[in-house]
Amino acid sequence: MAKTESTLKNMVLTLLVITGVAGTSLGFMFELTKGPIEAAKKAKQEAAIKMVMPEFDSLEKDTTIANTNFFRASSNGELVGIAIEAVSPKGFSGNIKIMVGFKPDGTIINYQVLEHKETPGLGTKMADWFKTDKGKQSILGKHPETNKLTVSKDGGEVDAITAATISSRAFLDAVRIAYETYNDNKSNEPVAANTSAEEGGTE
Amino acid sequence: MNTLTISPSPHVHSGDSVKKNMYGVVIALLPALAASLYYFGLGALIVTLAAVLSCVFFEWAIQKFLLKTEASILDGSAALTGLLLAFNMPTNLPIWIIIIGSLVAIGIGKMSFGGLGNNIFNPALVGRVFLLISFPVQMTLWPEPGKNMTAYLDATTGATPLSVMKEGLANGETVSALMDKIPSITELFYGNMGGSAGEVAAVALIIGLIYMLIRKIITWHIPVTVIGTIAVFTGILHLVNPELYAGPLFHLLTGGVMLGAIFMATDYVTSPMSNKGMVIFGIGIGIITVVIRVFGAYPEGVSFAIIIMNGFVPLIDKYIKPKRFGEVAKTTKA
Amino acid sequence: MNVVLITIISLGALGTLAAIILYFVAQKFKVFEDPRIDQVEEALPAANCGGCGFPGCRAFAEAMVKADDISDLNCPVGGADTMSAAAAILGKEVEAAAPMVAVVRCNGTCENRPRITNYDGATSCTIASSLYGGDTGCSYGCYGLGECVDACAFDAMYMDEKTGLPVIIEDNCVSCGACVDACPKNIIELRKKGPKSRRIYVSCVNKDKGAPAKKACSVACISCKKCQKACPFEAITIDNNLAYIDYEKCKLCRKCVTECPTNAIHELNFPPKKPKVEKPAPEAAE
Amino acid sequence: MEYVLIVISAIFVNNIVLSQFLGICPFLGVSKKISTGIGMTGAVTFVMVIATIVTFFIQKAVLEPFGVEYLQTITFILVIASLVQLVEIMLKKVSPPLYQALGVFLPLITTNCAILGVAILALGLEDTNIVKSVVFAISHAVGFGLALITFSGIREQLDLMDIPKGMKGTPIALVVAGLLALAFMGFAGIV
Amino acid sequence: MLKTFSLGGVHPAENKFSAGKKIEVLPIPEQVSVPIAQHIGAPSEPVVKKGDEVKVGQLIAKSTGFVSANIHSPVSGKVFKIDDVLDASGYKRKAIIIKVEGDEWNEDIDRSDDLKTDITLSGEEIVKKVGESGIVGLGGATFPAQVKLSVPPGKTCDVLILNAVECEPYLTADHQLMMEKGEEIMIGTEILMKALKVTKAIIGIENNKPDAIAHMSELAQKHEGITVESLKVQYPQGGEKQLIDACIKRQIPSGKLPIEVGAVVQNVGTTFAVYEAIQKNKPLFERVVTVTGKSIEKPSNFMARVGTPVSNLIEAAGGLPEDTGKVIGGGPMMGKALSSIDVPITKGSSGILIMPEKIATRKPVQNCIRCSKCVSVCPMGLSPYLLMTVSDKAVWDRAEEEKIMDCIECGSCSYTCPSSRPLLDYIRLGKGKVGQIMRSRTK
Amino acid sequence: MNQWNNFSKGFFKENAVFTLLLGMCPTLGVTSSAFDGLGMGLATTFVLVMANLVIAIIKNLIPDKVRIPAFIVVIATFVTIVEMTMQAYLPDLFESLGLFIPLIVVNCLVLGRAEAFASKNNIGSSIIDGLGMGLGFAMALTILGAIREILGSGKIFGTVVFPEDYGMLVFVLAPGAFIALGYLIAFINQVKKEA
Ligand SMILES: Cc1cc2nc3c(=O)[nH]c(=O)nc-3n(C[C@H](O)[C@H](O)[C@H](O)COP(=O)(O)O)c2cc1C
Ligand SMILES: Cc1cc2nc3c(=O)[nH]c(=O)nc-3n(C[C@H](O)[C@H](O)[C@H](O)COP(=O)(O)O)c2cc1C
Ligand SMILES: Cc1cc2nc3c(=O)[nH]c(=O)nc-3n(C[C@H](O)[C@H](O)[C@H](O)COP(=O)(O)O)c2cc1C
Ligand SMILES: Cc1cc2nc3c(=O)[nH]c(=O)nc-3n(C[C@H](O)[C@H](O)[C@H](O)CO)c2cc1C
Ligand code: SF4
Ligand code: SF4
Ligand code: SF4
Ligand code: SF4
Ligand code: FES
Repeated sequence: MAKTESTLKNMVLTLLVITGVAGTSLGFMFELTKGPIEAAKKAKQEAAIKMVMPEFDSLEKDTTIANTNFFRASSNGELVGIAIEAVSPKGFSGNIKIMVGFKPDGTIINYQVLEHKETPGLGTKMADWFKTDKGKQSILGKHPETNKLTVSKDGGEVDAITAATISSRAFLDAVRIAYETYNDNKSNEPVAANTSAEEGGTE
Repeated sequence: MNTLTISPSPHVHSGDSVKKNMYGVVIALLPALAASLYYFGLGALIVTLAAVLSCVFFEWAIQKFLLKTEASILDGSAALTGLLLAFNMPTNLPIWIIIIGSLVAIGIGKMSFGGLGNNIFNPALVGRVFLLISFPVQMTLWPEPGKNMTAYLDATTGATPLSVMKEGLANGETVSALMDKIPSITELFYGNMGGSAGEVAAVALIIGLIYMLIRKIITWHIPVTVIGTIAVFTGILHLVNPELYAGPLFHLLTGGVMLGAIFMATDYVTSPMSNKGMVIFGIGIGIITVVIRVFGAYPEGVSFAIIIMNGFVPLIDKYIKPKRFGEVAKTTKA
Repeated sequence: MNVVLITIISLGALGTLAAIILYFVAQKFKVFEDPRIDQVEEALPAANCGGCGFPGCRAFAEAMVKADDISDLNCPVGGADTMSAAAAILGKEVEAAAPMVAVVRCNGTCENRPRITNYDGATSCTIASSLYGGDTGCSYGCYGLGECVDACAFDAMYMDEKTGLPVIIEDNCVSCGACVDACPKNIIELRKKGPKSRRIYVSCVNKDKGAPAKKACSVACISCKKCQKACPFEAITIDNNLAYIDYEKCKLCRKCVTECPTNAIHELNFPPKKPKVEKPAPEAAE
Repeated sequence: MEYVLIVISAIFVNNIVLSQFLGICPFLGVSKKISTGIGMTGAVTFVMVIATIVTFFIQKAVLEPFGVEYLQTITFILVIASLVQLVEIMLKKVSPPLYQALGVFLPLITTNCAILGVAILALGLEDTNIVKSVVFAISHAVGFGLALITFSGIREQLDLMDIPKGMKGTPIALVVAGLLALAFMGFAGIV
Repeated sequence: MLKTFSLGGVHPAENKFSAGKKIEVLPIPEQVSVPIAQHIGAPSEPVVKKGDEVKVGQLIAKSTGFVSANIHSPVSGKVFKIDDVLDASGYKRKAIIIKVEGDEWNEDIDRSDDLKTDITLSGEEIVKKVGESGIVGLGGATFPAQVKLSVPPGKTCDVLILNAVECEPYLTADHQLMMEKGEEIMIGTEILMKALKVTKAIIGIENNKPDAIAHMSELAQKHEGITVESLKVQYPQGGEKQLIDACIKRQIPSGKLPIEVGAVVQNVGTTFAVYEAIQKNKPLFERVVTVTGKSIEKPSNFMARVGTPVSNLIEAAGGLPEDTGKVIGGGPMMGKALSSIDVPITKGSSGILIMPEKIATRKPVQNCIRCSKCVSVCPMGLSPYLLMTVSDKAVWDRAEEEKIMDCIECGSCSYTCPSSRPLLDYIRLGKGKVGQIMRSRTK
Repeated sequence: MNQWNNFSKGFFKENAVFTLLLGMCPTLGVTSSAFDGLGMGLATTFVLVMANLVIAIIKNLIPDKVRIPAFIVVIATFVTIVEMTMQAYLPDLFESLGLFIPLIVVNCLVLGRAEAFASKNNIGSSIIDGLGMGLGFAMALTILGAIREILGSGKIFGTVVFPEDYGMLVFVLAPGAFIALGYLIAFINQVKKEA
């Protein structure tokens, strides 16, 4: 079994061929998976939106607002909810990104944690904690204007996740940001046409 | 004629023994135990007993069934580990958690390395830190001193001065305002505050220190450097901004500084061998403690500081040697 | 298609670049290292025991590659197979070294050698030997503290609790000589494994004269010279009041064994002796 | 200040070995002696910094402009592999003593996750630029070194002790690594 | 504050039972066996043969090198044989065995008790005479004295230090010698000063011998250049390096000799022997030996002839007690356990210590708990726990790095260790191996 | 070589994790649950098999000097394929495995097998070796993941075994990974010795 020798020609040729083949197959693979990847991403966002909104038949993304995703959902032409993505940098280890759904009057419908790097078992509990109707944990159905949505340690009316006050603060901070965004932009009304959920979902 | 015994010199021994040292430390801890019973009552008793008994049991069981070596539980080191573990836990900790802590301390922290003398990290602190991270909720609920002396699990809970300080500062309050929310310095000195079983009463711990120094169980190097470093470091921070950083007295008298500096950093097995090494070790503990307390997520950093420095002990021992005889003159190496 | 094209081009370019750079650098910075060292090392048993006299297998491999004549080099652990394999790599020849095995030349069991003092120091023969000659009247014999056993990396030794003497497990012994070096009393010797692993040796190292030797230990060599006279092959020499059997000369006839009045001469792996039947045959061929 | 935070974070808080699980193989493999630990640290630092610089430019000059970021893995690893080999060949010739010291570690580095990991993570920094990436890489290398050298110190000491038979070798090393990681968790939250 | 050495040290119970006991002259035994290796260095060469008649003080074995010593007959009688006998080393070694007949001394020995104060010999002659008289260090190391007195070229000596510390517990030989032969020691000191060409001599005495300090200080006033230094009771104050450190605050560098710092140390017993050799022409064949122990009937100090069996001394002190577990030649810290009480006394025997069985056996060894007590007591600033471990695991290069060769084998570490670890046993083992390695390297 | 041995050695005798200590980063990094461990293990197996296959085919065509770069390109290609596929069809798993997917490239196990086995053996053996090694690796990761999951959060493959409050959080975090693996290896060594 004669091995190919390490001459310049051989070396270059080998690597060229290998990289070439690799490139070709990767390129095609990329083309192939491009669609599904996008779809998966979109599906995830949609799932989040659906989660934090009541039933709706049309969804529209407000592209006028910079730096965030802002969706209006309506049912039968009537605005039923607003979903807003918000990020707080105050997490225990990095940013916390959530999506909060508001009723048109500002009451919190539901939320979904999108991205975070909090400690498993501690900060990660926020995914359910603030939805659980136990003690003063839940923020669902609360209104940031009338309810003081900070942790009880800081004088608010929400129980922090045990042993994860920092994450809880950050989470509530993100809720606050979401609400402010809502406040600043809810007047941008009216919304219009029957854009379908599929179309409005992404850029 | 008698059969003569032959052995190399020396033919006499000081009579010092492992047991004497270990029980010496236990005796030195008695004032702190008394203080703990005084402040926390039943809970302190239960926690201490549970920890000591389970540590001794695990040591015995592991030696007997896993390592199949002769059991050496009578030397007192396992009991001491149990006692110190108990002193590092809130007095309303459920017993099953204490048992896990003891298993970790003895099983992972000590016996995995081959038992007494071989471990790299302080077993009691391994146990405590393991619990702290595993059960952050239970490990940070502190019974209030002097209240519900007969209650165990359902004692009223309060905060430790350190967590009050940490929380308060995080919320932008000032040190002077917060100092009013915690007991006075004298009360801190006598131990009237929330905290782990054995750490609260500085005065009792200092009595223990004096006892151990007199009996020559330990030397001054580690306790003094740890306490000194913390005092100096927090003193400097306090001078820089008295409203953002609490003063040295506050830091020395709260939390586990005294317990750690006197009883845990001094653990023979996990501290350096040379005096110079001990000084470096002590300074390291002091600095890390303050860094964690002031800048980190945890209100308290002594335990972490000690086990972090435990990790550096082999390096310290390798590079920092005791002063050698004739070294001064040996500048020109032959 | 665009992406695919870019992919191919950028990857290809990178690959080519890497190849070219690697080629030129390799050309410019060429260093020669004998690849045979690696090969030889691979052929060795990797026990790193030092039995060959070199600090570890790699050093031995280097020495083999460098040496012109490898006849004095031997890896006792691997034995002849390994050596010929290694030699084959180098295209050299080896003479098969005779297989050896360790023997303990002391039979001073508790029964044979009454204890007169009581040792209470650290468990180390070397330490004991710096103090005194031993617990018994014989200052040449084994201390029974097992330094040799600790030295053996091949589990070929153990201390016999009853006799207080080390025992060699023949099958495990690779004749590395670690025990020989470890024993402060030079009690252990590497001897040729005779045919069928048979051997005869004087199991005593006492250099005292007959009377004190016998007094100290009932199975001591008392240098009575009977064995020397009995040996038809002049394999036995007596020096310093001690008989020694040269294993090169010994033909395993076993004449000396019966001669020895103190049973100091041991035989190993012979079939049980039929009572009183003398075999004149010099070779114990069976 | 930002740089200080990067440094502290990389060395203590998010130590690459003890909390990010990168470069574990060399951490376990070449930590039996302090001297080899130091050698490995040197080699890793060297390659990590160079690799981070080169991959930074590849990312910014090739992958991003052409929109083929998905080739990150393959291009980076190709660069690292070639780089390591390059360094090895050159070192052998240029500085044999240094090669003696570092050489044996070099081939191990190709498959050291820490190098590729840091190269990729460096691009994830906020407002990343080349200086920041280099600082990032150096700090991670120091963090790697800190963990490795401390660990090898401990292992050297363990060598002189009588560890129970079942725990000897890898098991006890892993437990020590675990306890070290436990200790380092104390730094959590500093940045 | 009393002077003492700068690092480490311990304070074992002193137990000086034989203190104040007058030196008794031990009856001459029926037979003596005089080993030919009684000193550090090459064994001597016998110059008599079986059947020869010898007188007390007659040369019977000749020095065989620079570091070696003459041996003189301690008795008069007939050489019975030259054979291997068990000696204090625990091995059979060559010895000259003499059957005693009468007590006839060489004529040129001055047996009177008169004090001879003027030193007639020159420095060089003194050194030569010391050599001829077979004088070795009586402090325990038995190093030939004339070697120490011959200051090597290029070095200078500016102070003589007399080692009268007797820091070993139990032993009182030097103490008693000072009390009874103080004047002679003073003159011996002057002789040594003359030989070394120094003008200063310091006598270092531990503070647990106040009578000796007072006595010697008084005598010293009459002798120019001699001072007495009272030292803290701390073992190993008598170690040469420690003593120099304590008295003149100079530390001998690692691997160097006292002369490096301009000092020579001699034991008081040696000094007395020098006096007798120079002024009375009497070679070294007898010495003061303490026989002591907790349960011995009559702890005593004897003037005994070299070669006398240890059993004779024990008999004279009331016999071997029932509970004897160990017989030690020397003190409890550095002495050597004897494997038989029939071994002969040699020039280096400063004491015979009988230990009851109960304290003679060691406690079981436990793991090192890294208490660092051994480190803090080591007078040489070593790390005994580590030295033991590396010796046990045979990591010789590390042992050398950790300066195992600096260990003076004082035993403070083993004495202190709460885990009863045999530290010094293993350190000795390591020293042996490392010494071998180092020697093979220089070859 | 006996193909069954060749296949089975990866599970026990030469298990990458338990005895060879290869691929430790993913072993520790992504085993906070049994499912993640399994996913990672299978992804690695795929890469391992494919890489072994391709390398066994082209081994003789590659000059020595570019051997490593060439091998690594092959491996990286498959890794990227896995990465994209997973992103498209298993986005959740992709997210929780995070950085460790691209890092399969540098998993010493993959390159190690390529170097040590595939570059010396024929195609069939190489595939079987890859499969055995990969599945052994997956098995190890799953076991470790299961242990950590159950100790850390009282679940196994997401099924609750005991309430989460009784779980020891450490086992989900970095230190627990090391410790659990340490004792697992000690245990396996013991079993092996007795076997
Ligand atoms: C390893 C580690 C992980 C942690 N993770 C979190 C976290 O995810 N979220 C959080 O708020 N705090 C986290 N903490 C911080 C502590 O749990 C801290 O005690 C707590 O945030 C504040 O205490 P409290 O909530 O009991 O008031 C973590 C600490 C450590 C050491
Ligand atoms: C630990 C130790 C303790 C010693 N103690 C004494 C002692 O108490 N008295 C003494 O004369 N020599 C003692 N020596 C011996 C001295 O170091 C030194 O050898 C002696 O004083 C030199 O004098 P010499 O040659 O006249 O014996 C001791 C040695 C050591 C190592
Ligand atoms: C090989 C050797 C050479 C020595 N040379 C000299 C010397 O030249 N001058 C000197 O004063 N002492 C010399 N000594 C004696 C030592 O300094 C020391 O007194 C002797 O070893 C006994 O001391 P000790 O009882 O403290 O161990 C020498 C010792 C040895 C072992
Ligand atoms: C002064 C002193 C302090 C000790 N401190 C501790 C300690 O903090 N934690 C512990 O587990 N054991 C401690 N011990 C006991 C003992 O050293 C410990 O069990 C060993 O670490 C186990 O190998 C201490 C012992 C002494 C003498
Ligand atoms: S018995 Fe001796 S020669 Fe044989 S293997 Fe063991 S150490 Fe080597
Ligand atoms: S043969 Fe030698 S080494 Fe072995 S036990 Fe006997 S004396 Fe010790
Ligand atoms: S015997 Fe050696 S190591 Fe021990 S204390 Fe004395 S000088 Fe130090
Ligand atoms: S005195 Fe004993 S237990 Fe203490 S450190 Fe030294 S050897 Fe270890
Ligand atoms: S898998 Fe080996 S270094 Fe990460």
